[in-house]
Amino acid sequence: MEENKGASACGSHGCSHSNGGCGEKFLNPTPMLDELEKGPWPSFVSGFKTLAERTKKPMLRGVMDQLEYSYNTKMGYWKGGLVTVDGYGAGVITRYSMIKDKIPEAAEFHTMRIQPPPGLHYNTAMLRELCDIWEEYGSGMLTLHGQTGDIMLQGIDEANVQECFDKLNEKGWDLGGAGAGMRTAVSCAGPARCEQACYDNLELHLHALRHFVGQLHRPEWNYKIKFKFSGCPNDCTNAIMRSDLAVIGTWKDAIQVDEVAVKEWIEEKGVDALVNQVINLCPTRAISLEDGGMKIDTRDCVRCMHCLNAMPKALSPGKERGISLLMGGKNTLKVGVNMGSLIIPFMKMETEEDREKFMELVEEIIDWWDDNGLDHERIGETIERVGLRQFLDGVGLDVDINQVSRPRDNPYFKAKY
Amino acid sequence: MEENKGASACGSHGCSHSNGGCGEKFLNPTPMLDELEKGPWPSFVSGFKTLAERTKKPMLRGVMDQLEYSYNTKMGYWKGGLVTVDGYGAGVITRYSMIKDKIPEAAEFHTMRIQPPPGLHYNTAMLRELCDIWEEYGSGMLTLHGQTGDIMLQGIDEANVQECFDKLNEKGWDLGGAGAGMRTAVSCAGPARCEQACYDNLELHLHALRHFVGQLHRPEWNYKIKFKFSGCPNDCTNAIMRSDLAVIGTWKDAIQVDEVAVKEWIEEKGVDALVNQVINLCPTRAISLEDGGMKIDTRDCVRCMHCLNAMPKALSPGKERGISLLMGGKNTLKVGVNMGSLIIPFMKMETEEDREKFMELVEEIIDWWDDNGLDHERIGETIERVGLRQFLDGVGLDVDINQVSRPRDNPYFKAKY
Amino acid sequence: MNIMSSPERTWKTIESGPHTYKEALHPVVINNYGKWKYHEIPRPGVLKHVGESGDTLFTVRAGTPRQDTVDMVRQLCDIADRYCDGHLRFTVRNNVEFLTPNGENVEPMIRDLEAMGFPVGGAGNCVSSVSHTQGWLHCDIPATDASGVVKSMMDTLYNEFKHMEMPNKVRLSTSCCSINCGGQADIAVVVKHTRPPRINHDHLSMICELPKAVARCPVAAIRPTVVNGKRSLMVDEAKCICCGACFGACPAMEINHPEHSKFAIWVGGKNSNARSKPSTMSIVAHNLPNNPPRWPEVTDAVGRILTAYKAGGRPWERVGEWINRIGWKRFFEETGLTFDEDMIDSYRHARTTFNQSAHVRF
Amino acid sequence: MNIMSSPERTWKTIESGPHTYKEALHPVVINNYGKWKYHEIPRPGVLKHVGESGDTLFTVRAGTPRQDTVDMVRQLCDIADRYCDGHLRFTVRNNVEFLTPNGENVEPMIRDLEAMGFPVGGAGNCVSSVSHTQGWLHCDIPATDASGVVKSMMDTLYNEFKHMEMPNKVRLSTSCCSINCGGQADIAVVVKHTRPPRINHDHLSMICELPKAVARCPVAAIRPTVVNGKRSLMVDEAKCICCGACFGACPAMEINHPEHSKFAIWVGGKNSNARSKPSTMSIVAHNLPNNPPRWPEVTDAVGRILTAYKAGGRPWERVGEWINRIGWKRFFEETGLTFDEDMIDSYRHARTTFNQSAHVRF
Ligand code: SRM
Ligand code: SRM
Ligand code: SRM
Ligand code: SRM
Ligand code: SF4
Ligand code: SF4
Ligand code: SF4
Ligand code: SF4
Ligand code: SF4
Ligand code: SF4
Ligand code: SF4
Ligand code: SF4
Repeated sequence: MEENKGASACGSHGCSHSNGGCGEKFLNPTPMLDELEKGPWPSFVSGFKTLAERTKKPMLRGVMDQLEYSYNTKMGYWKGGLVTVDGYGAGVITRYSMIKDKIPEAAEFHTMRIQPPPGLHYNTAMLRELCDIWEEYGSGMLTLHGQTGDIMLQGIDEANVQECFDKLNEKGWDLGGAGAGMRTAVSCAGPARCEQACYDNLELHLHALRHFVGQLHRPEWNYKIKFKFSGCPNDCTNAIMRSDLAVIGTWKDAIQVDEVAVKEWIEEKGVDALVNQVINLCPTRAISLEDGGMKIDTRDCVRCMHCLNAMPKALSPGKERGISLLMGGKNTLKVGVNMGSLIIPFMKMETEEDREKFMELVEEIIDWWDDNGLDHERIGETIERVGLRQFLDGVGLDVDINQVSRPRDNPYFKAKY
Repeated sequence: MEENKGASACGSHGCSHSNGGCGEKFLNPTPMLDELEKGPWPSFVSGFKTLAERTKKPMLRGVMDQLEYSYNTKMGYWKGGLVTVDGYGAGVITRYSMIKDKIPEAAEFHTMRIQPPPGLHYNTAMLRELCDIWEEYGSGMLTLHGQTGDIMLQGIDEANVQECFDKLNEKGWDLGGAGAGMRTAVSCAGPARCEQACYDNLELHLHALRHFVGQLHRPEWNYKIKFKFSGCPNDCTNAIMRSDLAVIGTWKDAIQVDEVAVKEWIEEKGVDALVNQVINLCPTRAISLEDGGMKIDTRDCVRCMHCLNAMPKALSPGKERGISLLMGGKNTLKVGVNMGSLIIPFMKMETEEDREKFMELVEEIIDWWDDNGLDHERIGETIERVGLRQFLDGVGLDVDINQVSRPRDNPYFKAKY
Repeated sequence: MNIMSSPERTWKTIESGPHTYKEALHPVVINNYGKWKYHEIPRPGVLKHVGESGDTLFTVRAGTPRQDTVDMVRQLCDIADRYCDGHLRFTVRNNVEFLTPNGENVEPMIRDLEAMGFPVGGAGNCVSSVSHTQGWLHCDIPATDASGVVKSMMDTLYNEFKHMEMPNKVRLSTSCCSINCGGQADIAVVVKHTRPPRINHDHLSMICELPKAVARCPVAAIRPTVVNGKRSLMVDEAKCICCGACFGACPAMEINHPEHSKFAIWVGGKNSNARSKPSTMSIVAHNLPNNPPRWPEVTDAVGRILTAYKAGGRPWERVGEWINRIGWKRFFEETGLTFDEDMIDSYRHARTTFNQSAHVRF
Repeated sequence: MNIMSSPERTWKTIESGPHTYKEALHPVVINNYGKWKYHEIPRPGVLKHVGESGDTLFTVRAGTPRQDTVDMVRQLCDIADRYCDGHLRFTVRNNVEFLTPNGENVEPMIRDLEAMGFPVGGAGNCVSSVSHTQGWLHCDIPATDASGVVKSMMDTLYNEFKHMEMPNKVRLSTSCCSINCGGQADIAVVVKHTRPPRINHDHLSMICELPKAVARCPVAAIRPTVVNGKRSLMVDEAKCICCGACFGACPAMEINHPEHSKFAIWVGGKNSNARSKPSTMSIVAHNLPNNPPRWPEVTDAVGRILTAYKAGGRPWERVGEWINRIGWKRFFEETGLTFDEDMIDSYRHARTTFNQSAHVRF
């Protein structure tokens, strides 16, 4: 999709009305949308058009017409409903057009949320199967991926949903979450492709989402709950802000230092860079300059990752690895964006037993929330309303100074003594 | 009052029952209090006892007995009341004993709050006059100074209050604040004895407290309001936390640098000290190391005072000096401790007109508070409840990014457009 | 609830959860799983990971429109089959990644991808793809079309995606209502409503659970009422802060408006723990028009911020960290944006954003 | 209101406000007013200020009990007359300062002051005098006697007052109820009630304005009620957080208790703007007994904190800054104090104190 592509050629991917050459057009004119075929960035409009012209699916023409209409009126025209598959209570986001009298071809345009493999790792066989089924039953439009991690198969009629699902399910695909239950999760690349990974987040992801698969398909809690699994505190899944249960890798012992690689780094980049780009950026001044080299005081290190990021060849996470659990991340509604806060500073996460123990803990946590939460109240909101201490008491978790950035600054409490 | 003093000698200041030598004692035994005559720090108990034995004032015996009683029962026994002087509504803190049946000699033990000179500067003539009048009408006990800045003359009967006041007033002393009105103020040493002073806080203090003298003597607002005047952001009067109206000196232009003195400093203390104790402690990294010397980027400087404190000979506040006004400082009640927040980033404060302009502004501010505040609500609480923006609007002050540490992180507002 | 249950169904559901991942991993990944030693970024869009074993893995990253089609996915599969033994992955920012141990495959793969219109980049200190949302294409409550805004914005940032000239990574997001499914980012473009919802009293009682809608309002501005004899709701417009939360609960409380639904720009969101603690983002512009199909005002504001950051940020400083050093005053000066009274926090923890110090910048 | 108005009164009040200050200033002060250039601290308790004119001013600072007597003040005046041309001042921490341009006066003055029992010190990096409150001596709501606690504490810190061995200034305060008139400090000792108020229903209706007492409660735990036919108040004990605010409004709501009124220790309060922004203090110990006449438990806790700070603080680090660097975990380890669940904030802005990051210390 280089600058000139959309404007001149009729490539498989960049075809556009305005330039003829395709003969008779299946699509109606969409002059507003066509503006989005210009420019170097890949155009979703071009993609849609190519697909529509090839497959001649009326639903695609309808949805393009409705989108063009929205671009003109600056209003949206979908309303919700409820469609699902046998035995499930969620996973299909139902959309009926509010202007089907005007544009009948996209009267229904439901999305099937599909859980991807942890880490979004694929082989082409999997993806091709998925595409083939989706082209057969649905529109052929899809999103890789939704912000919660789902493959979103966008555009299907209610009549095709069950059969499409059956075909997908046969190939190992299952629906993702929606509604007031467990949601689909996201994992970063993890140990598969990252030297910073402090636990096997892909395996835990699989384990956890299977564990809660019932509550994912049949939502019954106060509100949604999301897992995200980041291999280290760089948090490449945005877990802290975007998930109620942020599982972030960390380590307990000292950072592993490859002294030779440190020397090489300094030789290459100089002491100034060491001071300005590493030492001075450590949030707790845990690193000091010593004889032109660096010395890390492990006691002062808060596992922020910065020095490891800056010197990936020289520094690695310690050997005693595991996870931190942060809870309560969510976006804006009602309380304003809430970052997850550290609840479990450290837990080993190596064996199947470790994972089971973690599942038990999460069960306890969700039970507490189920008992104490209000309707449409995320667990972070419940904790804030009821009190962090009460939450810890309720779940039977230890109090740890790492859970707060400071002790209280007001005397407004009644202790039990 | 050295270690051995209280225990052995009967000095004018450290006399104690337990060691005889004074002949017949005026005071009753106070074994608990006597424990506080031990140790090297000057003992208020010893002071009280000396005074009592010399003056033989029954009120002093009574108050010592009651204090001893409190030390035994671990309860206090004063209750409030209302005593004042002709035309005033405040300034005397009234105390009646709840155990006057047991200990009748201190049935009344009122405190007269007296406003000191700004900066707590005295000459001995002033102080001796004060002592003489106080010994004549009151107990002879006093506090230098109360936390709000008053000289507290502690221990007087209602019957003596007016006459004592008249005598004091004749010598230029006036009562301090109490109740829901303007309070006594505090100033640091200021330009009288400090090189950091960025405005004449003593003069502004005098001006402001005279301006509000009516509201100080006849409280009629929602609650108390306090001024404190610090010559610079070191804030030696704790203005930010302890006053509703914190007037803190600052400057607008560049820090004045005496290059020779900087060199001397570095020669004496070394570059390491320059880096570790000055450069690295600048909160905004406004200082950089350049050719073994220091360079301050004025645009990044937030006038924190640190580098000036560390190198007082070499660095001084800029030449364009004035004040910042911070508002809302107060202690614990209801909202938890509240630090004042920056409302006016800068105002010149050199001439009588500058001071008058400032008085007008403060009048406006108090009017707003009077209209919008609730009973027993400090102005900082009102601002928090009603909204900072609404406060600025109400008083007609400019919005300035310096008033906040960051723009809002939530979309929860309705703008006027 | 319309539960489909066709009698002729033969497949019995397996509640399998996520698709398994092991078969998706490249053999070199399996052999070095959990044993990578370090990585380098030899050129924009390319990562080189080296294992403790000495094995090497190259990743080529390319941008996609996120709103994909089966055609497009099959094209990507073709590349993966050609160069990567059939393995590929996607990033959390909708980029696609091709993994191969063969360094010689990198350059031809880049050529092929670019030829197909997929820009290679998005790694290291660049502007990566925009995490965004459904918009008019699919959501039931959007005020705009996220994909269109993103396409317009990325057209102007195309080179910033393909080169590594920023002080640190730049993450963008775009959301079509204030709920902000796109999440927070270094720079976020989010719809901001500016008028209270308009209530369709005829529909309300039929389609809404009234107490739910009432409970949804963060400032308790919604009250039950009766209109034309029917139970309905009313909004205290003085209290309402135009958040649109009620609309999510009750479609009869129409918050969207072709003119009054605007855009706000937010900066300084940071989720990583590197150096400074994660931080929420701050509003720096609002009342920008919702102007399809190219939203030039939004693109312009984002551009100003990036230009100033690119020029002034120090190595490793994320957008928010850069601002913390230079101060918000200078941020507004250098970007030409304007701080105004609406940007002063007035919500629950507003006090904690007041400048409770004499620290001041001139 | 008992307004005294004796007919034989001859003086007509002049509402003069503060006493004027100019006549209080030493001539060298007047000559160098606003023109001081710098200062040094030649020895503990002594400041040397140098003016742009070259003039020099020596200040000798000494501790006082704050609860003074006319005898004591006259003694101080004797010193000022002898060495300072009759000029002296007090500091905001109840220290007295003697100002003289004559360097030779410094040593004899120190000798005389020490001989009289006034320790010279309190300047520079030391523990200065304690800002404190009225206590049983005068206040109507105290649970303890601040002056006694302070005397006991300063006996143990005598050398820290007289020497400059701390990383930076250390400010202490002590307050006899949670209102904390002593203000916040590097280390503060403040009464903490642990039981709800006990209501004297017989007195309440007579001595209290009921609505005022109700309004005073920060958690709305007080409700009107009727007891024995009289209007009174009741406290919802589950809600009550034992703050004692109601007692200030209504003496019939007795909050003080000989056993259940305890002490808490707070650290890290900082009001200066030097380096870090001013910060409020945090609780680090509570449930310490109110143990007159020497309060050894309080003195012990304060001592542990100071010992750890003295050993571990870097130059210029105030107590709170030191803790921020080493972390609260190590603070508790090094002082032997214990972090407990009550120290987790539960008040209005509690969320802002949660550790919203993966930053963690082991
Ligand atoms: C592929 C991906 C994970 C995935 O499984 O999808 C990933 C991969 C890597 N991240 Fe990341 N990060 C990825 C999203 C993120 C995110 C989340 C996001 O983009 O929404 C974050 C948090 C952003 C935030 O704070 O809001 C993130 C914060 C980091 C950081 C910390 C940056 C910082 O200084 O604040 C590092 C460290 C670094 O840059 O060296 C990092 C480092 C890395 C490394 C170098 C890790 C490694 O050693 O392999 C990987 C290559 C980075 C690169 O692109 O230069 N990754 N990384 C994601 C690529 C997104 C993209 O396509 O652009
Ligand atoms: C599809 C998706 C946006 C996208 O294009 O990627 C999306 C779309 C919707 N979100 Fe979302 N959210 C999506 C990820 C998010 C995220 C990001 C994340 O999960 O990482 C967030 C922020 C994090 C969080 O969980 O708070 C998010 C926060 C919300 C909220 C606000 C929650 C809050 O408490 O603040 C709502 C409102 C609600 O649930 O009532 C919401 C509601 C919705 C609804 C269901 C609107 C509604 O109530 O009808 C949208 C349906 C759109 C549609 O037609 O498909 N969506 N939503 C994302 C889900 C795709 C997937 O399954 O992979
Ligand atoms: C005399 C006094 C003002 C007064 O008018 O009474 C005063 C006088 C000076 N202060 Fe102060 N400060 C005085 C109370 C304070 C207070 C308030 C308090 O003690 O309650 C503070 C704020 C404390 C806080 O943050 O809670 C205060 C924070 C400072 C600072 C900043 C310290 C820091 O690094 O945070 C400096 C700068 C310095 O130390 O070089 C300072 C510096 C100074 C200097 C060096 C200013 C000067 O150049 O003359 C004076 C001698 C300081 C010394 O004692 O070493 N003064 N100074 C007060 C003496 C109190 C005492 O007897 O101990
Ligand atoms: C005497 C003094 C303590 C001392 O020994 O130094 C004191 C003593 C009392 N204070 Fe205070 N406060 C004193 C300085 C302070 C300070 C510090 C300051 O001004 O720098 C504060 C903290 C700053 C502030 O203003 O918030 C302070 C915050 C309070 C409060 C709580 C205010 C709040 O909103 O949180 C109250 C309660 C009230 O006013 O209802 C209070 C109330 C009281 C009362 C009147 C108790 C009462 O309600 O009956 C005490 C009278 C004691 C007595 O018998 O004399 N006192 N009070 C100080 C006044 C002496 C003077 O005039 O110089
Ligand atoms: S979160 Fe950590 S482990 Fe996961 S991809 Fe990012 S840097 Fe690697
Ligand atoms: S990981 Fe972060 S906190 Fe730890 S030493 Fe490195 S930079 Fe400092
Ligand atoms: S506040 Fe500033 S001007 Fe006043 S005494 Fe302290 S350092 Fe000097
Ligand atoms: S006054 Fe403070 S902010 Fe300004 S340069 Fe000096 S240390 Fe930095
Ligand atoms: S941001 Fe709002 S409008 Fe956009 S997809 Fe999410 S819920 Fe729908
Ligand atoms: S838009 Fe938000 S604030 Fe306004 S009524 Fe709806 S929920 Fe309440
Ligand atoms: S702290 Fe409380 S008890 Fe002590 S003087 Fe102040 S108001 Fe009275
Ligand atoms: S002690 Fe405090 S919380 Fe308890 S009833 Fe009284 S005012 Fe309310």
